Amino acid sequence: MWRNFKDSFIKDNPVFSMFLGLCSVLAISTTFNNAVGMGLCVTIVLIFSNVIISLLRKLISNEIRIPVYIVVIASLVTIVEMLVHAYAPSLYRSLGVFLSLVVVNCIILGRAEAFASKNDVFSSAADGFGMGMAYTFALVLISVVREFLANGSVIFYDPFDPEKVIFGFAFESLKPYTMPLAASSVGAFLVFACFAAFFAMLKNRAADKEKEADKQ
Amino acid sequence: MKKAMLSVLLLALVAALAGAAITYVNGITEPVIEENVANEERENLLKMFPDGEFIELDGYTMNDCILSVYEAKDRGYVVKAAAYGYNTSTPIIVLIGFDKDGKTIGISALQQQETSGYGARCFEKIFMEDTYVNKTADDKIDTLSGATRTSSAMQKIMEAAFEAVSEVR
Amino acid sequence: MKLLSLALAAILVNNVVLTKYLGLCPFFGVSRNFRSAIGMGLAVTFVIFGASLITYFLYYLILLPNGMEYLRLITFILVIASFVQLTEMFIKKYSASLYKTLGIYLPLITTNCVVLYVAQENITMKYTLLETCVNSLAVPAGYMLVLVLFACMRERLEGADTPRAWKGVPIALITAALMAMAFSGLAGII
Amino acid sequence: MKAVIYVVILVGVYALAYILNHRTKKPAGCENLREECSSCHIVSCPANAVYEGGKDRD
Repeated sequence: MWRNFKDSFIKDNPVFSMFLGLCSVLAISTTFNNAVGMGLCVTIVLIFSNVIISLLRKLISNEIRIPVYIVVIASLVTIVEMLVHAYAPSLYRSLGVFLSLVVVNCIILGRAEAFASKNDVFSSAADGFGMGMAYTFALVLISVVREFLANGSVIFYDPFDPEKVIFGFAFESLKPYTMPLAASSVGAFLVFACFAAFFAMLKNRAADKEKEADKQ
Repeated sequence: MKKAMLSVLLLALVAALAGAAITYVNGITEPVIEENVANEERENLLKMFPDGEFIELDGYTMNDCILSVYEAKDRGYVVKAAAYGYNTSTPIIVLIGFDKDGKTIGISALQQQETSGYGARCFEKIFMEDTYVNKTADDKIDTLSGATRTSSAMQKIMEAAFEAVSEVR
Repeated sequence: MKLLSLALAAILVNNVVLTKYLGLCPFFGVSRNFRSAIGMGLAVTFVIFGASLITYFLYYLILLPNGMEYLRLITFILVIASFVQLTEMFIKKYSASLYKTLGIYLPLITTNCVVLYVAQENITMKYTLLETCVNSLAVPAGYMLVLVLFACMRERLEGADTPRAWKGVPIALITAALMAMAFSGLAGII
Repeated sequence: MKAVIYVVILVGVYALAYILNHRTKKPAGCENLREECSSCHIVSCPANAVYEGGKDRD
């Protein structure tokens, strides 16, 4: 169980190695707070959609499986969007249009098609959770780097009432050396490129090791 | 042929369930959202005139800058206005407080995402205090070098606000 | 005059890929060569224009009067998806040559963030019908412009000897970053 | 209540378009139209690896 969990985090992390859901990753990762909020929303939608789709998998005929997936995912996202709009308004304002763009997030439709439509309910839910956490992990990783570069501090405040700061660290001495570029779109592409290259390097190294092992 | 019928029926059922679920959740969240917006509005107004009661007025000519005008009972007026500065995707929304004879007594930016270090300097306390506060309709509002796009948007907002207040008074 | 500045802004200044990170999933996948970039661009332009007009009318004629704004997201998705299916069907029936260039990209567009973004933006920015048409043509035009520029650069990139880890998408991201920098220089024109 | 009918009609239109589209045969000569874009894993794109394996499913 741990083996495939580590795999989905590092080796075939949906964001870094399969480049799914890029639209929201780059846009949302300006602050750590947004990243965690978005990650949770995607994870919730992913788990529920996987569960519902794996429940229906025997009934849906092959002809209409994509329409059913789209309807299920769209209604789940609408419901999550409404709940966030009502109970976490500050998170809703900072995520903005990207909360409703989760519907076309390639990860959710991808997992529904590739995994949920073939496995039983429990493993689909676990897979949804795993993929969601991998997505959040990638998002948080990038957002910590970008927020730190952009304003020298990372703060995480409670989404339900923005004043209460849960934890945060700031390096006052670094404040004059912040790079606002990191928060802009240029910075997003650069930081993501470095992470993607880093993970590609990890993958290449693992592949080379396997090749050596086979040669012996 | 039967299988096709079954799947179409199932799809209709899924659609119906989806529609019902959304409507149900909307039933719960709609009032909460409205209430949030309402008391957020009140909070901003109270920041301008502590414990004044506000009535919304609409005696002013509509223009795309002014969002709403409130009158604080025999204490003055509050104008909520918006314009696009440098950032053309998120507008600047500002709340301006006027006393009874149309002099600005306070200003607060509700929403602005101008570029930090340039446009955002318009919204620093000191700059806002001396350029926008206790000005009357005929004073000239000056702009801030290095933040021309943002300060000219603010100029547009101030002119529209003065005009609206003069009409309402 | 306002329409021209709206169109110019949508194409150059707030370019949907470089400043709003939308449509990246297919952007890195498809823009391998020039011809496929043009094919993708045309397909996206057609779908966005058609779908956002339909969603505009559906929203203002059915959703608003009956007070069902909360259904806007599911309407957008379903309209875009069915529009894509219908266009694919027509192209299949009537012109084999067009299907050769566009056929592969049409199903891809249903999961494209740009289409949904434009439909949503037309409503949140409260555009009039004319502005919606202009916006629905300008944004995909900007998308296509960046896609085609990127495809040309990508062909040169294949030749360059980038380090092994950076091959493929990472180096494409760096190129996109440089393009974003170039496009942000245009910010002051409107 | 109106919402439910509205959604059902909308989904019906989409399903109809979906089925109609899958019933119309591809024009001659471009059955195996395949674009070698390998890096994105969008599942609904027919060029995706998922379709390779699941050829019989469709």
